[in-house]
Amino acid sequence: MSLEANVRLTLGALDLDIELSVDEAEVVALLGPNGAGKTTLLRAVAGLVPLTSGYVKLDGRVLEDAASGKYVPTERRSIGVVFQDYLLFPHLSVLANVAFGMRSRGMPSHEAAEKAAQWLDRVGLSAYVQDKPDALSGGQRQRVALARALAPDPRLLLLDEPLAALDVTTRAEVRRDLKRHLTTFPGLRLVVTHDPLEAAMLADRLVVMENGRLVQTGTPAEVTERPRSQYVADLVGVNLLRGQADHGSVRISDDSVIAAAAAESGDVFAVIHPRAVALHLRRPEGSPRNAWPGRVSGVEMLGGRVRVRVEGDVPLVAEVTPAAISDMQVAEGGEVWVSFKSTDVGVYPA
Amino acid sequence: MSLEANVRLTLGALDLDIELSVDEAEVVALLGPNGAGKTTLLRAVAGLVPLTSGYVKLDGRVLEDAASGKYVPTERRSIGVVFQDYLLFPHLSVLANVAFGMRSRGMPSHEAAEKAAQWLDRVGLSAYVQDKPDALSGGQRQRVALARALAPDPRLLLLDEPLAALDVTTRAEVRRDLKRHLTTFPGLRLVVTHDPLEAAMLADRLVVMENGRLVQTGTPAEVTERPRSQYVADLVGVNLLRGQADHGSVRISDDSVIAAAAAESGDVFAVIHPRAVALHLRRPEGSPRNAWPGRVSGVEMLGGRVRVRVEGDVPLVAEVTPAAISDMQVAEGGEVWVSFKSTDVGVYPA
Amino acid sequence: GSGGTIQGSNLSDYASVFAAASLTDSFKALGSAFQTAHPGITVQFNFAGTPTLVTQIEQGAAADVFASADTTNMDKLKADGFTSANSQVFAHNKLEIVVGAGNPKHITGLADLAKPGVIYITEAATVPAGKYALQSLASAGVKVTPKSLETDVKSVVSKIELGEADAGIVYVTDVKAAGSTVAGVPIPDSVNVIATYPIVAIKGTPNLDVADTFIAYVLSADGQAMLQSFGFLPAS
Amino acid sequence: MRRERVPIAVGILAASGAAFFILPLLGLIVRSPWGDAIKALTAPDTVEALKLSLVASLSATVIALVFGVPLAWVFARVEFRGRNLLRALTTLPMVLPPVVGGIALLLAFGRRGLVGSWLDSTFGITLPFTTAGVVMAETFVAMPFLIITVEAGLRSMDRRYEEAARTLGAKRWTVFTRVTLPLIGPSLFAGAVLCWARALGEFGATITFAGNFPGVTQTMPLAVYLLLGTDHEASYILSLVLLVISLGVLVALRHRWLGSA
Amino acid sequence: MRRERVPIAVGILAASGAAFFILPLLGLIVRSPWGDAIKALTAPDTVEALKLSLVASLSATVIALVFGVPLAWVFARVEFRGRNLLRALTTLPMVLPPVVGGIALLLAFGRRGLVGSWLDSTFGITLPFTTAGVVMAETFVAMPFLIITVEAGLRSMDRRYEEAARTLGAKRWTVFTRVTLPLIGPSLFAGAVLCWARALGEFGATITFAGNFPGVTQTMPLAVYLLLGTDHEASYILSLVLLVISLGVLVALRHRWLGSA
Ligand SMILES: Nc1ncnc2c1ncn2[C@@H]1O[C@H](COP(=O)(O)OP(=O)(O)OP(=O)(O)O)[C@@H](O)[C@H]1O
Ligand SMILES: Nc1ncnc2c1ncn2[C@@H]1O[C@H](COP(=O)(O)OP(=O)(O)OP(=O)(O)O)[C@@H](O)[C@H]1O
Ligand SMILES: [Mg+2]
Ligand SMILES: [Mg+2]
Repeated sequence: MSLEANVRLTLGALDLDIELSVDEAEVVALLGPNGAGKTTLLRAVAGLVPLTSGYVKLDGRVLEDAASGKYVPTERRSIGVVFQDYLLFPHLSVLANVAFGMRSRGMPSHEAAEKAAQWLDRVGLSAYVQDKPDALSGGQRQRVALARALAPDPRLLLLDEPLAALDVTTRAEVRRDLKRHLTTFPGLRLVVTHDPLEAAMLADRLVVMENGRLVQTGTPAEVTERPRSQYVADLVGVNLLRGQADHGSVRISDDSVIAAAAAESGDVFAVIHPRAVALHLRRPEGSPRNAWPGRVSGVEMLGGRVRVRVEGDVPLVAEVTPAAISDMQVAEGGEVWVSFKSTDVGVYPA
Repeated sequence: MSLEANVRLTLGALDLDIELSVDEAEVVALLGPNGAGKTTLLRAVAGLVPLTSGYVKLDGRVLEDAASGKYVPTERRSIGVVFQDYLLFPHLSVLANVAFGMRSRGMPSHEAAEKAAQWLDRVGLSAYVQDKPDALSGGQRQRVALARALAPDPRLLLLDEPLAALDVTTRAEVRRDLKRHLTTFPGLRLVVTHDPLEAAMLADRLVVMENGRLVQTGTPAEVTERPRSQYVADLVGVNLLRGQADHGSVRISDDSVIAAAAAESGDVFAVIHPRAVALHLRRPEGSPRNAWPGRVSGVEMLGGRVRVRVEGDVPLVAEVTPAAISDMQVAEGGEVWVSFKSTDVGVYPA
Repeated sequence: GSGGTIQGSNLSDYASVFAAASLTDSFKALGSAFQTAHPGITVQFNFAGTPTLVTQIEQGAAADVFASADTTNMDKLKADGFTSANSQVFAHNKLEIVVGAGNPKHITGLADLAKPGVIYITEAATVPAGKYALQSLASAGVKVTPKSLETDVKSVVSKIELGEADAGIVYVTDVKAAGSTVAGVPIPDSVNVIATYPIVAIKGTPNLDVADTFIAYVLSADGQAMLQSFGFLPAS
Repeated sequence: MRRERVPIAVGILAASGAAFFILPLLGLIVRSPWGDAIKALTAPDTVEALKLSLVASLSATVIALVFGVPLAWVFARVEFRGRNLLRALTTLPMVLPPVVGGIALLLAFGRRGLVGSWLDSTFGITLPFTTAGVVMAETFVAMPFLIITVEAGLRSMDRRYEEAARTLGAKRWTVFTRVTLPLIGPSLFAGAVLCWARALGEFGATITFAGNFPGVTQTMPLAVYLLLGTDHEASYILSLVLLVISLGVLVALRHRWLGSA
Repeated sequence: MRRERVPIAVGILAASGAAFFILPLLGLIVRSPWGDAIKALTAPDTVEALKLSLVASLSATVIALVFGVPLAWVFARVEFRGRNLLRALTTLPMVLPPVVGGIALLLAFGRRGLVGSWLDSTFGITLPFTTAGVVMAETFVAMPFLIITVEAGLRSMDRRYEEAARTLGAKRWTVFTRVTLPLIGPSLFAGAVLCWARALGEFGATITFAGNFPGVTQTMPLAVYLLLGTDHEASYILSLVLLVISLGVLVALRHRWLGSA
């Protein structure tokens, strides 16, 4: 029992071509930069935007198939969607919003109201049933949107950046609730986000897309450890290089080769954690086999550590303690040496 | 030479009453949750919303004084504002946007265009001078907004969540540039944000406001180490308790007292870093003087560590390794003991 | 009333009269007098410009009687086959110069219309009154350029009343209807034009007998007297 | 918000513009024979005309809503060949001199008209010269206002609310009635008010298509017109009555149909 | 977007609504004497009337822009006592039967009018019976369309752009011309098109205020009306000309004044 989608379509500048499957056992997070096509993919699954080719299948039933022209309209797909900015109906009370799906599917009004009230109770909003959505705070609205999507018992739950509209503090709290609801929801679950932390917290599997294409999929740990694109490496905060591996070395460009304690060969990615990169005022002596000079192009505080970008043969980010920085008097534009051990280089096939 | 503002006004549900000063030597960040009144305070300084009482002074010159009725209109204040969603004029080219301020202040058209082109060069957008803003990406728009605000050489630069509209990856890059421009800008600088990391990275001094009031001000390090409100504690990610200190103990409530290695007495805040809180399946033995049982109410992955919320006499968050969690089989609803050393409790007057 | 129509209904105690707008007041008065004389019979009036009435009738309006302000439109209706019999003339009218109350520009005759400083307006030549005015001026040998060619007599009178124009040529009845707000300067019969008002029953009406009764009343002594009280000239 | 200060040039132009509307009205008020007001207003013809005007203009508004809202929806939402043309066609009654509009109506719906002859022979229905004809003429002239306003409202509404409703299982008709219509409420309201106001003042198409029968088709504007020839000062009073009624409705409702006070 | 499917009820209602506009037009086309078309169209009076109509309606639109935009701005932005009343007053020409509107104009700007008598005695200017009078009558009737549309545009625009301009040092007039006006461009355009269309079809106020003289004050609607009395089929042709011109402009521009295709 699963969602299987193969979506190909063009919309404005976006050229979407991606295969996606969601199993019952997992929460899948769709991750990608602005404009990657995450929302569009969700809309295609919901039947709100037509496929050029491909199909969407839910539990083996074909919802849409470009080849045969079959199309089950959105309102007859068993889906629940939480939209990025919620799209609560501004003219309806919170209760009527949550009851809307059940009413639309033909449930008698008092029964729908009763079930809606139960849902609102479950998300802790019993006190607000009669309010209009715009009287609620962001976090409360998010909960109403979730209750509204869940109330008609959909088979597939789609969430588009469910926390993006919240501020940092509310977000943590709502995220906990959301996690709980996702865990207990008995159907298929797909969450869009562009925050890697959020993705890692909510999902069992990440699907990373860029420019309408899949670039990587795997558990949060797999993706974090073995990023396969600059975008993912940036998200995770590591240095990612690409080159040709050959007997313990990786050739990054014509001029630069790094030493890596790995047996891989051929096209590879090499990942180096900024914490493993050391800074020196002079050429370092001793064990590090990788060392070269560069110019500091940025210094940033980040949660008690300092990130230093160094431009050189191979641009790298190093993460050091504030004490080290003030000892070394590192400043933008200054000359430094970077070094890292070959054992700190993770290498895996590209 | 500085900005001094004492702003009191009511707008809808917001009751703003705050004193703010910005010195030449510092970048000040205004931090607070949604609806705290940050934007409104900025607008009051810009003269876009009238004061009920109080004043705004720039370099000693009174821009507005509710008591005397003096009011210098916005267009005659020497300010540059970067708005949250930039508000680039959609009908003007990027060049005309940047030239707008100089043209408005009477500079001849060719001269303004020339200076605007220089500014666009400085922010790396020479290739886009003739484009309309909506052809630019979020990060590029942010740079245009900055160039537009800086081009007329304002005395005071106000930035309202300058990075909020950007996605995670772009944000890091734009933040670096912004940091550089803020550092080199020769006037007064005030940045609104609700992201504590951003605030810490961009500013020398934080001003934290909630519900229209000042709750704390200080360097990022001071604020991080000694949060003075639950909001700040949440932002920083520490446990904050409030109570009466008395000879090495802090009474949190009638039932609970924690031991703290501190000489303070009277009304105090006590801060405990989650990393200092240990979890046990049974009552711990040995040195920790603070230990009590509780029930796990939440488990969250956060950047390679696991945060566990424990409800008990004193609710606490503990941060432990994933390995510890799987060893202990901690799950939501499970019973655990929490403990921390009295030396890990930071105590300071409330 | 007497039945005998196909519908055989009470429609036969009713008639609908399409009358030129310049007949508004006089026909309203006629109508009440007629209903007093024939209790149980209702006449209903539809007043509009004569050409509009013709269009309406030709487009199938349920008209029983048509009272026209000129013979041209009547002839057209007849030629198109909408009249039940030959039309009968029920009134005449003649032209008069209309000037502001108190005759501020001292207009004494058609020749004065050409005086410098007099704003003269008239009806367009496609409107009967306008056509007659042109004829009258021609026979008096007066050449004058109007400031405006109004679409109906009413707007000429309005503009004189409001002082926008100094003089115009309209029917005697219009001057009379406007009361003291304007004054009339007679045009000698030698150069005047007599307007003719024909009336007819519409072909195929189920209310033909009421229609005929009404037409007869208009032509009766009572009817004629009533019309003359509004300034119309007798039919014969 | 800080109180807005008016640039001088704008203030002068706006004041002249306002004067342009106020002066003619003042003219009417000053020249009206207020002594005879009661008599003019209580004349049975006047009362009947007023009643008819209200009934007909309200009916025209209702009909315009019933047909105009779907039409606006189709214009805003469905792409088809000739949409621009059809859309422009529905605004033509605004351009057509109303008398010509009335004739066009006769040519179509008169007893000898394209459709009217069939209506007459098949159902025995004739529309001209009936109160129904008045309503029809007023609808013809006033409905474009409703269509334009509602279409603009539909185009500017956030369609994603409709999508949200569909993901919740709402069929098209439910979406239309329970989401679309409530969301364009202000435009709908504005369109209806404009439509009603235009219908109330309709003259040319009405007199041509429906005639001028007191109690049946004689609305206030027709009554005013007839009075112009004889007692034109009394006609000013009737015009002012018409004005005051619509002024009242517009003032009472305008802050609602403009969206804010 | 997925192609919109039309709910059946909506489709039927919309089609009936459209038929209501198309049938009268068809009636006009069918009954026109196409054989005489060339003759009717090339008659010197017709050509002159057409020229005058275009000149006057365009002038009216320009004047309406000059005065109406500031007025709309004041209505949208400045709070003052009586704003609702004044605003309703400016929409009255939409309600007033045009002939009454013309009379009201005479009472204000005629030779004996409130302002007109002063204009006459002081400057020797009289407006009735002049082309300027035509423009004035058309402006009076058509300007409310512009005011309403522009005010709605001003209210729905994001005012923070104006604030952004002020923080950049722009004075009020600069803000108005360089930011406000360009941003409400579509509304301005829509308002102008509606205003022009209404002015083009204006009849009642024009004949009453400006009279009817070929080449000076006789616009197309007046020519059409007069022809109705003699050669009413030729008048259909002239109406159709009027229609085709406005249809052309509306079709060509409507996608722009509605914001999207
Ligand atoms: N209706 C449309 N018309 C034209 N182009 C569109 C449309 N919808 C989407 N696009 C194009 O698709 C791109 C991707 O849009 P989409 O909203 O799917 O991205 P996303 O990954 O959800 O981004 P975000 O993180 O900003 O929400 C847009 O940048 C735009 O170029
Ligand atoms: N024009 C207004 N009318 C009524 N209330 C207003 C207005 N502007 C602001 N407020 C009130 O002031 C509150 C604070 O607004 P403000 O935008 O200053 O907050 P903020 O700190 O900038 O929040 P955010 O982080 O969401 O930008 C709002 O929640 C609202 O209640
Ligand atoms: Mg998206
Ligand atoms: Mg804000």
